Amino acid sequence: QDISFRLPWILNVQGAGYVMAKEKGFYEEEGLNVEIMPGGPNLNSTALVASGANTFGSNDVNGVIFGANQGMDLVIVGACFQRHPAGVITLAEANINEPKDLVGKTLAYNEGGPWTLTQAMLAKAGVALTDINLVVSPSTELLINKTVDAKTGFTVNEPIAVELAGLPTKVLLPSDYGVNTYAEAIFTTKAYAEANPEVVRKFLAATRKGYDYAYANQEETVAAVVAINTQLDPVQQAEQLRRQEAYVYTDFTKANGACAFDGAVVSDTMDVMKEFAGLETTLDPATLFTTEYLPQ
Amino acid sequence: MLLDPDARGQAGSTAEAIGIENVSMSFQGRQGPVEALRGINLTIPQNRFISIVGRSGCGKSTLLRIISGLIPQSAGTIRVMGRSTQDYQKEKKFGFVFQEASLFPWKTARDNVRLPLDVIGIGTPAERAARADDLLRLTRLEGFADHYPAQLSGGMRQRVSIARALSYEPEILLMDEPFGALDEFTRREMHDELIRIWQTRPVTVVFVTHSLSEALYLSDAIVVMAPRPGRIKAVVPVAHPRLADPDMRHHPDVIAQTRDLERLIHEQ
Amino acid sequence: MLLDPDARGQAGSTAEAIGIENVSMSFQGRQGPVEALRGINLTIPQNRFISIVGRSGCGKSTLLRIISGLIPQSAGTIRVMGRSTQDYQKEKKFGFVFQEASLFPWKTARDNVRLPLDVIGIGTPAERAARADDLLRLTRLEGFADHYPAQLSGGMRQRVSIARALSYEPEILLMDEPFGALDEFTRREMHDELIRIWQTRPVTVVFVTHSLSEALYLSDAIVVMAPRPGRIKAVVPVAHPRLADPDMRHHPDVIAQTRDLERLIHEQ
Amino acid sequence: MSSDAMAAPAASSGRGSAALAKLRELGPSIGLFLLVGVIWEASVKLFAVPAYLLPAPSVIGTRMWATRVMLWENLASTMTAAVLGFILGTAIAVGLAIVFLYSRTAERALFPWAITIKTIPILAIAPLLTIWLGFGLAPKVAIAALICFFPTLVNTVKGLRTVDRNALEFMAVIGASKGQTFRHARLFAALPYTFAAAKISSSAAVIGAIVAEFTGANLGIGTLIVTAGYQMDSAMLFAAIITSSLATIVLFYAVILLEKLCLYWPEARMDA
Amino acid sequence: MSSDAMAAPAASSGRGSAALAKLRELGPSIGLFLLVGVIWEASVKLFAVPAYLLPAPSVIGTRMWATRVMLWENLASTMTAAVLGFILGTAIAVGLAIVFLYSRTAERALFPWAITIKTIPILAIAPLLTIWLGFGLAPKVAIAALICFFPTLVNTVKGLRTVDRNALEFMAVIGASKGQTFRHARLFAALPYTFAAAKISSSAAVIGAIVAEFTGANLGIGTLIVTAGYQMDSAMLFAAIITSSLATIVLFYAVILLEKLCLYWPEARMDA
Ligand SMILES: Nc1ncnc2c1ncn2[C@@H]1O[C@H](COP(=O)(O)OP(=O)(O)OP(=O)(O)O)[C@@H](O)[C@H]1O
Ligand SMILES: Nc1ncnc2c1ncn2[C@@H]1O[C@H](COP(=O)(O)OP(=O)(O)OP(=O)(O)O)[C@@H](O)[C@H]1O
Ligand SMILES: Cc1ncc(C[n+]2csc(CCO)c2C)c(N)n1
Ligand SMILES: [Mg+2]
Ligand SMILES: [Mg+2]
Repeated sequence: QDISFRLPWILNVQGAGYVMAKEKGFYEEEGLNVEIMPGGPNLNSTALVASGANTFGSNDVNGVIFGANQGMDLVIVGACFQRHPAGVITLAEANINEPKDLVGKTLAYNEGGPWTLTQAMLAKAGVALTDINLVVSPSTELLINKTVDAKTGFTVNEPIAVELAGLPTKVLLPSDYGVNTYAEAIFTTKAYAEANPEVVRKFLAATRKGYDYAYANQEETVAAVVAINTQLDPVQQAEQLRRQEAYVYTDFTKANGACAFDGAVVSDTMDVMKEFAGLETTLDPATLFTTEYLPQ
Repeated sequence: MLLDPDARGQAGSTAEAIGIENVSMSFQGRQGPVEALRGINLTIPQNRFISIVGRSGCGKSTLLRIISGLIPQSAGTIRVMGRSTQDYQKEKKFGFVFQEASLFPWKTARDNVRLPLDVIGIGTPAERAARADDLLRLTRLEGFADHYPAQLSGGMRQRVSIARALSYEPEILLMDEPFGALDEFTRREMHDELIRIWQTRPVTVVFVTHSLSEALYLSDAIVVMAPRPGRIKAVVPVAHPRLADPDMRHHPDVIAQTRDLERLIHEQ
Repeated sequence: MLLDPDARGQAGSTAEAIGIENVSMSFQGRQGPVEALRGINLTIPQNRFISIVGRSGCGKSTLLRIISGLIPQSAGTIRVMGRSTQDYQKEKKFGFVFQEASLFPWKTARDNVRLPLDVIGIGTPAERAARADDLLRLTRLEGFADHYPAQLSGGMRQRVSIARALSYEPEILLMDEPFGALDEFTRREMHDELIRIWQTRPVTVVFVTHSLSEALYLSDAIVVMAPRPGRIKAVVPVAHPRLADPDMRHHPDVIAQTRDLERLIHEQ
Repeated sequence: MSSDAMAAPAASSGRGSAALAKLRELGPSIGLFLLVGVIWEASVKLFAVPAYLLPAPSVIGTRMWATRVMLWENLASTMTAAVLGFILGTAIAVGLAIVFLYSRTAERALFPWAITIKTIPILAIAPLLTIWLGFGLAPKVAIAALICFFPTLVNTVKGLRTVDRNALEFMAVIGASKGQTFRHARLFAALPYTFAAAKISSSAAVIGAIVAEFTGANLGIGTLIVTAGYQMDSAMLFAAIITSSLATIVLFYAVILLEKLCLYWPEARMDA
Repeated sequence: MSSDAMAAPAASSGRGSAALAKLRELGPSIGLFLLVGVIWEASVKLFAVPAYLLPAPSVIGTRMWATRVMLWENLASTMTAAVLGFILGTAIAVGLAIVFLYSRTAERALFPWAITIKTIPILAIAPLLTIWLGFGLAPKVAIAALICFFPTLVNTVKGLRTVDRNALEFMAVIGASKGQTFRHARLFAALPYTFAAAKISSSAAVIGAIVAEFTGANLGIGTLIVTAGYQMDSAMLFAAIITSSLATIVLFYAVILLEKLCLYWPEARMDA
């Protein structure tokens, strides 16, 4: 069975679980021939799956919601990043320990998931955006340069570079302030899932084994990932993989297995998106996911 | 107007080469139609050398372009060697030499000369090259077959242009101010060259110029045109026989005739 | 060589306008230096009309450009109205008319004529405009002051060019084949125009041409140059007085002199 | 007779009013635009193409109307940056061209840099620009200017050097200063070349501003495009692109109008 | 005398060997490149600018050497797409220009589309192109081609129409067919114009390919730039940009070489 899988980002340790499932022959054992394809800053894994170009994809759950809202026939079948690593990255010296410390500070943001979640966090913490000095830029360099005190971004990789530059960082995670959402989720089209329930099941089962193997054998995993994408820096990758572990393995997944989920937060996510990401929808959250293909 | 066949010592058949009857031409200009030619009647016998003179804008080029079939006349008929212009054009081709040699800068002298042979499809490629070399010899350009136009002087370019027009052996050679861009000295050399070539082969030449001395030096007869509307004012047989002696330019007969022609052109 | 001041009926001072002593010029060419001029000696008295003739490349333009100070000679000295070329250029300015009118297409006829006045800073703006209009009248272009060069015929453009050169009242007018681009009829009109203007004001004219008839018709004396290296072969006073009668072109004296000059130019 | 040579003479062309001629000229393009629109609409409807792959023109149009105020605000921001960048880039290019005119050494030293700049993918260095230039208008203007810069420089250098030699010699003969020669001769000789480049770079400037907005801005067509991408809202994406395209075409024609005003003398215009 | 007019005559220029002349020509640019490099290096060292903000040239150079194999592989991928796109875009532009030559209606209908395409920020539609065209070489080539297309079209149309009228009339007089007229006259008349555009679009093609790689690719300078951004690796970012710039300059000179071969006759070349 030939299957293609679209990553949400360039191939790096973020996709470690899939890479190791393939490397270690877990997909093959299930009779699946999986091609793992990289995404990029400008590539949309949801549209590629919806249009049939790829069988499975992974993306931020809010990406799947936006896609479904555009009429894509998508369904989430697994959620591997249980918490979202997006949030606010700050310089330690700015001494920002909770959202209200951002008042009067300069925060760089750019459009996208981290900004949506950050707005939700600030709202929950009762911090008005007008009390923060907001600038727009994706550049982490701004933080190193101390042009800004904080920026929105992905806390599993962006702080590494800042720290390698000799500047200790702190992060504010929306998930610590009651903003609950998955990050990376595995999805396919409803039509495909209904027609090929066994394939979906096998894919998820093998992927879980891949995740477990990857986080249990981090050195080997980094080596495998860097061997595929030689552009990557192994030191950085190892550190990122280490930081990711807490997002993949929560109490829930430790109990139910990697990528397992109950879908409870999908509805919360939609509420956040309605309020902070301009989502206008009449979608029923319950139609967006199913747990029926998860390995038992 | 019929050119007097015996106006000049030169022996020649009286058979008609070009017959122009009541030809008119008007262009669609910005401010209404421009009458470039009105009621042109002219018969040119075979193997004559005819010049057309007249002030700028009197329709000399237009007449030549109509004869050659480049543009269709608005009214009237033209016979060329007994055929219609279009038929003649298809079967036999005119020789045409333009003001400013208009060679193809990307072709060597030889390739420029053989271009019509290639296009028409005369002979084998080897024969065409040989014929081009013959013509370059005739026009005294032996050593320059592989030169590009930009590597030739103005006079040499004009000679290539003439060789090109002769390459497919036209019976009729139309020349539109071919020497206008040359300096006086080179021009005189070209005159003698042209007469030499014309004497070596039977060909009817229609030569447009605005230089009277050139017209008088070269032709059997001169057609004087007047502008607005373009029309034929007179057809004047050349009084004094042409010779390869440059001093002939200053013969009293020539001077008298120049004066007459000047008056003819200048009076409205 | 000193031009004979009495070669022609025209009364004129014998004071020197331009004195050229032993001037040589060589250019740095691709294949070594090109000797454009060698040992030129020439004295031109004031208010004469001098023509320079010779085959292409004999250094006519180069000589004119050296006189005007556009390029520095390699050797020798030049005096202009008793000064060095550079000083004269700074204080008085030459009048210069180029082949192909070389007007500024973005300026009207009037603005082209007043350009030198604006640049040199003569008079008030109103005076300059008035002076430009005067000169346009002199060159018979009354109605065309507000026309752009592209809206004028070749002859009219050349007249604007002459008006421009006269606007700052130069004592010396240098003209480099100014009528080369005109047809013969327009050219003759320009000849008569130029003579008329020259007669109305004291000015020394140095006129480059490759037309002998033009040189003979216009000048007091003709400087014949020869090429490789560019040098003066002869200075010939014009034998027959110039008149505004076009028939004078065919006067036997003129014809005889033409023949002599031709021989002079053609012999190496 | 071959009709190939007849393009130029255009003899005996039928008469017709100016309006009719205009229609004949615009007819095919309007016709094709309509045709493409109809086929697009019909095939989207017929094959039920999902909007995320290709929204129907009617959907895009409806969206443009519904969001017209927002489109307008964002467009204004982008076009402000684009026009400022266009003016700045053109001014620097013309200034540098003048420096090159009078200093061969400067030209030899700086021209390779101009070529090198042209080979840099601007998007790659856009994130660094906020560090160097700060936020807001400045980096947008800078990128728009950078993108306009090269063609205008090349063309203006060429234009300044193509002045008729006789014209320069005449200025020399009457003892004109460099400034006077420039003002009366070179400036006008260069204008047609500068405008030929300006026509090209006007659209490049808008794209430059949009690219700058991709990497960080709170207003502008670029942010609309980023947001539409984030929300996978193809109709909005197309609405934003069409809006900026229309504005770019307007800018293009504005430059052509300015050119007509500046190149007032006959036979001045070069066709781009 | 004003020296302003002296550019052209170049009288009495000092003698000197060809090598010396070449050195004088290249000297200033090499000198400035070295100077900028030294100042850059020194100020990075002096002010201890962190590599993340601006890496020193020595650091970039070391990195380029260390990663030369990877740089080469990625460059090869980008340049393959760029060159194919360049060839394709040029071919389509020339083909369309020929269509325009023989059909005014086609020109009137299609030319506004060509202008419209030029006003679209390609990056914005790149994600859609990947969906429409698939993954891998195709969208890279398509974007490179799209970006090359417009200037070549405009210039070739102009070139094909500028053939000397006398040349066309001569072809008509000898009864040449359209094909013959094209082959012997128009083709060569258009070539200098086409090459003038090709020189410009060669660098645009590389940038187009890189932009396409931004949207997701396995290999290519664009992916190096994205990865460098993701890892905050400024030295790698500069290494990638410098590598592609050098390759673009090589491509530029390759086109110039090809031009010299194609425009073999004297006085053929137009300076871009
Ligand atoms: N294609 C055209 N469209 C409109 N008018 C034209 C066209 N060709 C020529 N004319 C007009 O027809 C008249 C005759 O032009 P033609 O070129 O035949 O003159 P000519 O005698 O050859 O002049 P010249 O000596 O300047 O070459 C002129 O008034 C000219 O403006
Ligand atoms: N700038 C230059 N560099 C090198 N050689 C030059 C330059 N200007 C002129 N020459 C050479 O000097 C010689 C004289 O040229 P010049 O232009 O003075 O001749 P001319 O008599 O005016 O010719 P024409 O009648 O063709 O205008 C020629 O051999 C020419 O090639
Ligand atoms: C600058 C930057 N942008 C996006 C990502 C990709 N990424 C990292 S974590 C995450 C959420 C996982 O679902 C995603 C999409 C990145 N690494 N760095
Ligand atoms: Mg004519
Ligand atoms: Mg000369």
